[in-house]
Amino acid sequence: MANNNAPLLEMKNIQKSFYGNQVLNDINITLNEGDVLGLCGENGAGKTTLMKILFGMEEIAETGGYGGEICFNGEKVDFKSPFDALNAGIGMVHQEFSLIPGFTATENILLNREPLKRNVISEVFGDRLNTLNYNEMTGRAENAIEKMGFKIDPKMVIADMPVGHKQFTEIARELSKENLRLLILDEPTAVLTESEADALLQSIKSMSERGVAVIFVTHRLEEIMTVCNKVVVMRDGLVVMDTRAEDTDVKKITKAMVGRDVESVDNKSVGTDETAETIMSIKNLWVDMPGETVRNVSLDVKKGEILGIGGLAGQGKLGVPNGIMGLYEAGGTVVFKGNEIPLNSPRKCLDSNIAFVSEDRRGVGLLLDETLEWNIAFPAMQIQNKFLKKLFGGLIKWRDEKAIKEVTDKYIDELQIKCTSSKQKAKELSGGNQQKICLAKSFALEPEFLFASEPTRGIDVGAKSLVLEALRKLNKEKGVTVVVISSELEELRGVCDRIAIVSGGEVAGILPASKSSEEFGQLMVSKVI
Amino acid sequence: MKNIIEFLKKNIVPIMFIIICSICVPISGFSVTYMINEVMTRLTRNAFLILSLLIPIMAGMGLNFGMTLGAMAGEIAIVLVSDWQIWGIPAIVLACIFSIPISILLGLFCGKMLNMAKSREMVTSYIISFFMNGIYMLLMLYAMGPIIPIKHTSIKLPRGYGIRNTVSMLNNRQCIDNALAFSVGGVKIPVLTLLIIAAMCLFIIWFRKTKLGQDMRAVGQDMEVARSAGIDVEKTRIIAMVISTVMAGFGMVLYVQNLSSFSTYSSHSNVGMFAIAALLVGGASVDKASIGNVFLGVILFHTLFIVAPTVGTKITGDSMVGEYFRVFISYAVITIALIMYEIKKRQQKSNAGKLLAEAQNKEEQ
Amino acid sequence: MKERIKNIIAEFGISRLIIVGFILFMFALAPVSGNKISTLLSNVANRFAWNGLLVLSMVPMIHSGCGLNFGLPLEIEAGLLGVTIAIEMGFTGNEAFLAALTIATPFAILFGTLYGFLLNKIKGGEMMIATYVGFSAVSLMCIGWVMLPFKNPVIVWGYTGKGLRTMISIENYYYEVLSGFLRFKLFGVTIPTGAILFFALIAFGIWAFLHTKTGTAMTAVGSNPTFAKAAGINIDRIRMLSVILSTWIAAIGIINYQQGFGYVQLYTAPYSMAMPAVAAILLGGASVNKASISNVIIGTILYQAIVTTTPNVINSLINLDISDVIRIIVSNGVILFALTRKIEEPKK
Amino acid sequence: MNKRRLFFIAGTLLAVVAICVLCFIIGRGHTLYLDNKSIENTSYSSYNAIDLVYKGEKVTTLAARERSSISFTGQSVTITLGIKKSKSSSVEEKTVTFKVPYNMDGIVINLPAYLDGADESVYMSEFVSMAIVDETNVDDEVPVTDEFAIEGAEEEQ
Repeated sequence: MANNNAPLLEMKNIQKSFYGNQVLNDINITLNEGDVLGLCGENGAGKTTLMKILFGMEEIAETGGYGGEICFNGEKVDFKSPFDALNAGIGMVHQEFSLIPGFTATENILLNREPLKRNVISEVFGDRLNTLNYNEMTGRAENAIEKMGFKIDPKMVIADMPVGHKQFTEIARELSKENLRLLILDEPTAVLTESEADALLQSIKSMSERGVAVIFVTHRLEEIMTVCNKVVVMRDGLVVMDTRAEDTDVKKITKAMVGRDVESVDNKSVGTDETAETIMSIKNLWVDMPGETVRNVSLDVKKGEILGIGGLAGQGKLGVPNGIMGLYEAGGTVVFKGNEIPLNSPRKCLDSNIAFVSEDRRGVGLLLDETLEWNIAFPAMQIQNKFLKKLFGGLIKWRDEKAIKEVTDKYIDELQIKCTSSKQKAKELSGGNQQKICLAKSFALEPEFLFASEPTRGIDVGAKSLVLEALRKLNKEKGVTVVVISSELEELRGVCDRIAIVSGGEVAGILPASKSSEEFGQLMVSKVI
Repeated sequence: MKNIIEFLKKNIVPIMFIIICSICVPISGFSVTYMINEVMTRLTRNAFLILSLLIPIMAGMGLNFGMTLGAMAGEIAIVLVSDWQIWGIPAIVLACIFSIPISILLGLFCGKMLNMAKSREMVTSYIISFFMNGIYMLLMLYAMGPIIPIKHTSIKLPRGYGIRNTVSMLNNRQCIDNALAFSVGGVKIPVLTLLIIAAMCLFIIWFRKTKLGQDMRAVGQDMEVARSAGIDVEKTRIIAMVISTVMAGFGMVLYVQNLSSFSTYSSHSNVGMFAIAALLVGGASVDKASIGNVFLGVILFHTLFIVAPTVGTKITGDSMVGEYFRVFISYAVITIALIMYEIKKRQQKSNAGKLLAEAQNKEEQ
Repeated sequence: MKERIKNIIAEFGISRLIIVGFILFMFALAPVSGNKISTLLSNVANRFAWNGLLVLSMVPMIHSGCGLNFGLPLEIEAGLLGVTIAIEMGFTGNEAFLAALTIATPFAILFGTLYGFLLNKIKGGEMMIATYVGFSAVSLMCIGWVMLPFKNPVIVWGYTGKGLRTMISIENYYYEVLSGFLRFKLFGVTIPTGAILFFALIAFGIWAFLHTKTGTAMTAVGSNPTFAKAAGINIDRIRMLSVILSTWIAAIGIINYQQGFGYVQLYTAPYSMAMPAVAAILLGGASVNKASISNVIIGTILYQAIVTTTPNVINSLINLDISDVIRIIVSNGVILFALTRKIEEPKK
Repeated sequence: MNKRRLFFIAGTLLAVVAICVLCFIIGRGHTLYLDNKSIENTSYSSYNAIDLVYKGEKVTTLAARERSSISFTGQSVTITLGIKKSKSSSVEEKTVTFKVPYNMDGIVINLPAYLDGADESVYMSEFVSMAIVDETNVDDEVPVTDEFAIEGAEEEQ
């Protein structure tokens, strides 16, 4: 064993950039044996990327590797793949389950590490024909479960297990690896009930007593206080707090997590005049969108305002626009300008002049193999019969190529879209320009009401300010009511009049944009399920 | 009540077949012993072939329409062995041994191709079977004789090269069936063949317990999770395909030894299609099949197969209708099974919405 | 200059270059093997006229994302019904052709709606199920041909007087009604202008349709269904429309094929119609979710060239009837090649 | 591929090869043609009648100038002959064994020569099938390619 007075894990000045924007700069973390480190921070603060670097995920190497040094057990290491990390003794439980549904808990815990018995045939045809040693497997699985502390039935098939048990099965799987020294848990309690969460905290404590260090990534600050002995808070790729748990409390952590040094946010918004009539009112909306489930949202949007919807990832804010626009199964009532819009049908919303800029640019927002002209003109053509020549008295609606080219060129210079020509294929453009195409697509519909979901995610800073400016212009000059959904609180405070925070699939509260970011931070973590 | 409907929905195809058979058999007027005898011979003839379909289903590659490749390997081996004038059980043993290298080669090719067409395995294996049929004909019609020495005129085409349309199996007909056969009340029970089939079933059960079998089951259910656990997904799928092709090769040799002669250029494609239809009639689905499905399927499917022509003639007075009805039933069965598999796959996604709605009004109360 | 050649090759695809090279090699051998190039070319032109429409019927479904249409036999049955009923009702000569087309249309729409409804239920698994729906339909129709009450002695079996013949000669019906029309010789090569014009008419119809509002919607549904759904398009309705269109063209196509071929083939003939059409359109450069009219034209010419030139040339050279084997290998090889290409998912 | 595995694989391969060789030997099919004919200008003349019994079962009785055949697997064949030299003499039982060279499909034995003690070259000769090219099914030429298993029903499925 390496000299055991050296810390178990040292990450020295870690740097990482994705396509030009700096995601992690100069991260320093040290961890000793048996430590439980609580890692928290807003979405996009870089904590998931940091864990991916530690776990040696291929994604990191594919996007240009990372700067800085990692020492594990005193030796310098550079993990090329998760298997190197596993062999070195690092286990990771991801947010989405990686379990085989049809297998029992035992089979999952020992997947690809099953104890085998030799037999005649395997002598000739190779070890893969050794038969599984079932009772040894049950034995090993049982003591892994017992090591983990929460009782689950090893014989039960994963598919019939309650959600919480699946999480414990994964943890038991990592624990069943003898050489496990460090376990990374990525928001494990998001799917657990109260009692299951307490049991998890209990098992983390018993693990740390046995010398297994744990990095616990979560939004639930009380859990950090109860179980962690060290706390690290990250924001915008920087470590903003690194103290022992005793010296801090929930309030300080939230401030560090959310509070910027409040520079002057030029919020030109004049605030919403309460007297304006409600243009859209949403009552008990539920939306079944995987990863962004909306449970029970009721919200009123005033005419002519820019309403922001914020909140942490996975709390349901993206579900609201997708549900209303009918892209995901939804229920509840939505009244727009007095008449109720039936849900689950995009056509009805588009007919009543509501447009939607989707957060999934490549998947939903664009026709990657078609020209920019088609991308911009298509919705307007289909719904409002624009850019169509009527032939034989309207019997045949023929594409009016000239009008399409005109409107495309208009938006290309209005939004300064960098492209070779209007005939270029959408997939050849950069992220920022693709986002501008999606905006142009909605503008061409000349909507009265616009949902803009994560309009500035993953695009360069220049394009960001231009996109926000275009939204502000649309609202001011054309009086279009705009709802911006974004996980970057600062951006919302910069452009919106009021901001509603969605947490745990419900509206936690609505505050004017001028309120301090701590108050928003409180709302964000208030109802985190 | 709910799970009865569930049971009915899951096994709609076997139930439908039981009903059709129970109607057709009395109409056909065949005697009981005749029926049992016929079904027994077909059971022993086809069971091994259908069993070879189980492994690819377990490995998540769906119905292996490429099993005709294994059948071709079996046929090539049979032709070579009968040219060397080897008769009786030694001929069958030799044919099986010689079909192995050919099956492995074809299995590797098929496995590699299927890995390149993930999520479209069945259509690709279907096209591979035609593509390989072309190459098989090239080999049998033009390469046999000049390149691979064929001595006996009874096998060669009159023009001197290429293999005849039908190859006679007279000197090793039913050599395995008759080996330990005994007849009980007029029904011939080919014990040795049944033993071989039982041995194959044991192999499959044993295989599921091996590490390779476990890996295949894991890959079949979720490729990504299996890959993240360190299982070499591509290699496992190829091995599944190779084993299935080798088994289909053996199955074809067993199938052919039961007949007096076989048609070199068409019997492998028939065999593939009818084996899959029989398996589906037994209640198997595209992602789950058990040994029970195989035997139930063979009995039900072939009962109808025997009875259809006579019933057709009795009802419509035209024997051709019975033939077409037989072919229609096989295709219809495969269509229904494929459709139900696709619909079931899409169903799991849609009932999450109901839960949310219930959760909401639970909150209101 | 070198750059331009490079992207022409990439655009044209290496595999197709091999096949074109193979065909040119065949044509080069033609004089040596004693058949005139002009007869070979007129053969290709003739068969292009026969098969053009069947290959064209693939375009609407590939365009709308239903994948390669292996269910062609089902669609052909609609055409066959049209022909048999037209002859049964006593139409002769060229009116029989028009009668067949008009009668086939309602059947095509009926079959297309059922087929489209089924395909909408199983998005993603279309190709395999289409194959077996096609086969089930053909085997069902075989029973139909025997049982349906046809009386006209021309088409009914001579001795039993019940059930249709497998091969019905349309000698005195609409044989060569299109191919013969304005047929002319272009330095030795006979061009069946009538049939080619008919093909051009329908192809222009498709081209025009793709320029209309619904046509554009169909292209969008094919290239990114979620985008189309977000833009308010009723995906199922568009896919259904594409299937009905494809069924109608296939029905017309089989009737056009018969007027060139000279016989109506019933019972098990349609089984083997799907593969050549799928192979042809893939040979023309179409992919599993993108196909254009030019793919149809290039593909049909290339495919028919292989099928017609190889037997004449090789047979006379080394008197070996190898053409049937080559046809199987090439046509299935091309489909296999297309299926194993990675179609970039719209999400990637 | 450790030493132990190599040893096992070599063992299995050897076993498989042994099985093949064994099959080749015991499985090799031959046909034995027996003539009861006299050979010109030699002293051997046909017997009155010879019964052929193979594996305890009477195959046939060869009158003069008749030929019969027995097909069997393996390199040698034992048959018992019931010999009646002339019309009046009694039947004499005699069991004989013939060894067939591997490469010959069939051999012709002239019984009278053999029984009268002639040497092998006289009584045994290789049977060469007159390579009768039966013109009957010349239409074999066109291979029946039933690509879609449509005529599936024709040979008993």
